Amino acid sequence: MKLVYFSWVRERIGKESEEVDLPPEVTTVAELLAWLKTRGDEYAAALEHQDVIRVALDMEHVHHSEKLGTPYEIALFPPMTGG
Amino acid sequence: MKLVYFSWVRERIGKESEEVDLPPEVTTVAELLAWLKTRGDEYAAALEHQDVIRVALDMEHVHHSEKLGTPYEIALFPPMTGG
Amino acid sequence: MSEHVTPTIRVQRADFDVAAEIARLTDGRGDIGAVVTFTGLCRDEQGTLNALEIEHYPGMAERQIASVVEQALERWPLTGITAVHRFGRIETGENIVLVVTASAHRQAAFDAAAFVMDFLKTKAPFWKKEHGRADVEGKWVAAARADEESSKKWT
Amino acid sequence: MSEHVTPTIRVQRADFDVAAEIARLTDGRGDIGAVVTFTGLCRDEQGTLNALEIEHYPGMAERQIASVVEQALERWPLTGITAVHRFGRIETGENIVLVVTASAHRQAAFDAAAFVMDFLKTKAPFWKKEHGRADVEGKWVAAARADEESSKKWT
Repeated sequence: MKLVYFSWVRERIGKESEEVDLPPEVTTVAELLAWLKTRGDEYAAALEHQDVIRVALDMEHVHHSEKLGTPYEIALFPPMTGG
Repeated sequence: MKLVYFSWVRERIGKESEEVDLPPEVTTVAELLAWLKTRGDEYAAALEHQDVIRVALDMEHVHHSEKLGTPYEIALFPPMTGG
Repeated sequence: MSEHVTPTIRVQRADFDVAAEIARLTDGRGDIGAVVTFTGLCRDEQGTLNALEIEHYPGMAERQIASVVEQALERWPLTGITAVHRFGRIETGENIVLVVTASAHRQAAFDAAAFVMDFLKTKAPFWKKEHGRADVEGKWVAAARADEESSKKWT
Repeated sequence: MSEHVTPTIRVQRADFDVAAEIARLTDGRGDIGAVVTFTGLCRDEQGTLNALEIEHYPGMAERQIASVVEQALERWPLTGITAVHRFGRIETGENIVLVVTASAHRQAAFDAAAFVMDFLKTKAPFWKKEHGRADVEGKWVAAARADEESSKKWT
């Protein structure tokens, strides 16, 4: 599974993207975030306030309760500040 | 007293402006319009629908009930269609 | 609400340059977050219209626009405002009127520009005469009740 | 509500040209009565800000802008719409974002432009980092609750 990170999520995790193998029990967005936080201090720091993290599956915003399915790309980022 | 006319008021009366001597009993805008209508068919045609005629005293919009006072210039015109 | 703003008001026969008017409000400044422009153009009314002839009351036209602009400056925190209205013959597709507003915040810029346009329609002494495709005498545009209503929503 | 409109959506590092974008929507047409432009600029925040660095999610940024623009086209009778968002380093006073709307009627042009801006703020994947005057590490701009509220007023 390809994960991509933006803004301070990217900075805190320390990489722009990575390939990960998800354990089979991780099936929702919320479960993905919880699992990522166990991967190291940098993940725990990036995802500390889990509720504010926005997630897009193949460039579509989803709620944290959403099933992951089999997307090509999962993006994690803070609230947007464009315009 | 200088009168100026615009748009179809100007066209119907047939002149852009004129100097008139107002009779002393003409003291309000409404009285001015009523008096002008007696000056000829072209005035009667221009001011037929007296309520829609807009009047400005020295470039300030006024209600028909307003006293004329002694303005330098009185303008008569239809509702505006700028913008 | 706006401080130290000198509005630009022009009533002119010539066309205007939107980019130049934006630059006049923004050049060399760092306090502007939003610029809104409104340009009104001459429609051809499904091919029935060839041109407009716009008559105005010189002096009063500038005064009325300035009065509307002053109200906008009191109501919203603007850093600059420009209003230009053309007169004379205007072909279809050509510009008629321009309002430019600049502010730190987008909502003020949007609202002030819409406000000025709504009031220009009903308060500024301009009159449009329509010239059709044929060589017949033009027809004066009637004032729209909708425009009167639009100007009332701001009170 | 809009018929046969192909929107222009661009996400780019380079600046944009407001006059050229207006011309792209209006040239050779007689059915446009109103053009509204919104330009968002980089403020200096009372001299504390030197520049913004704007990060974006390529692909999704264009998609989200296109989605907002499509909603505007369904909601208002527009004859054309353009949205351009810059990324990369943007100095104070420079342009960040442009929305241009064209319509037969002024209210549709105003409302559609304001709607697109309100939604771009909260739905398009861009993030601003502030670079101050000093040579210190920049700070990410926090999302404003006011922007979230502005996007809700259209529902």
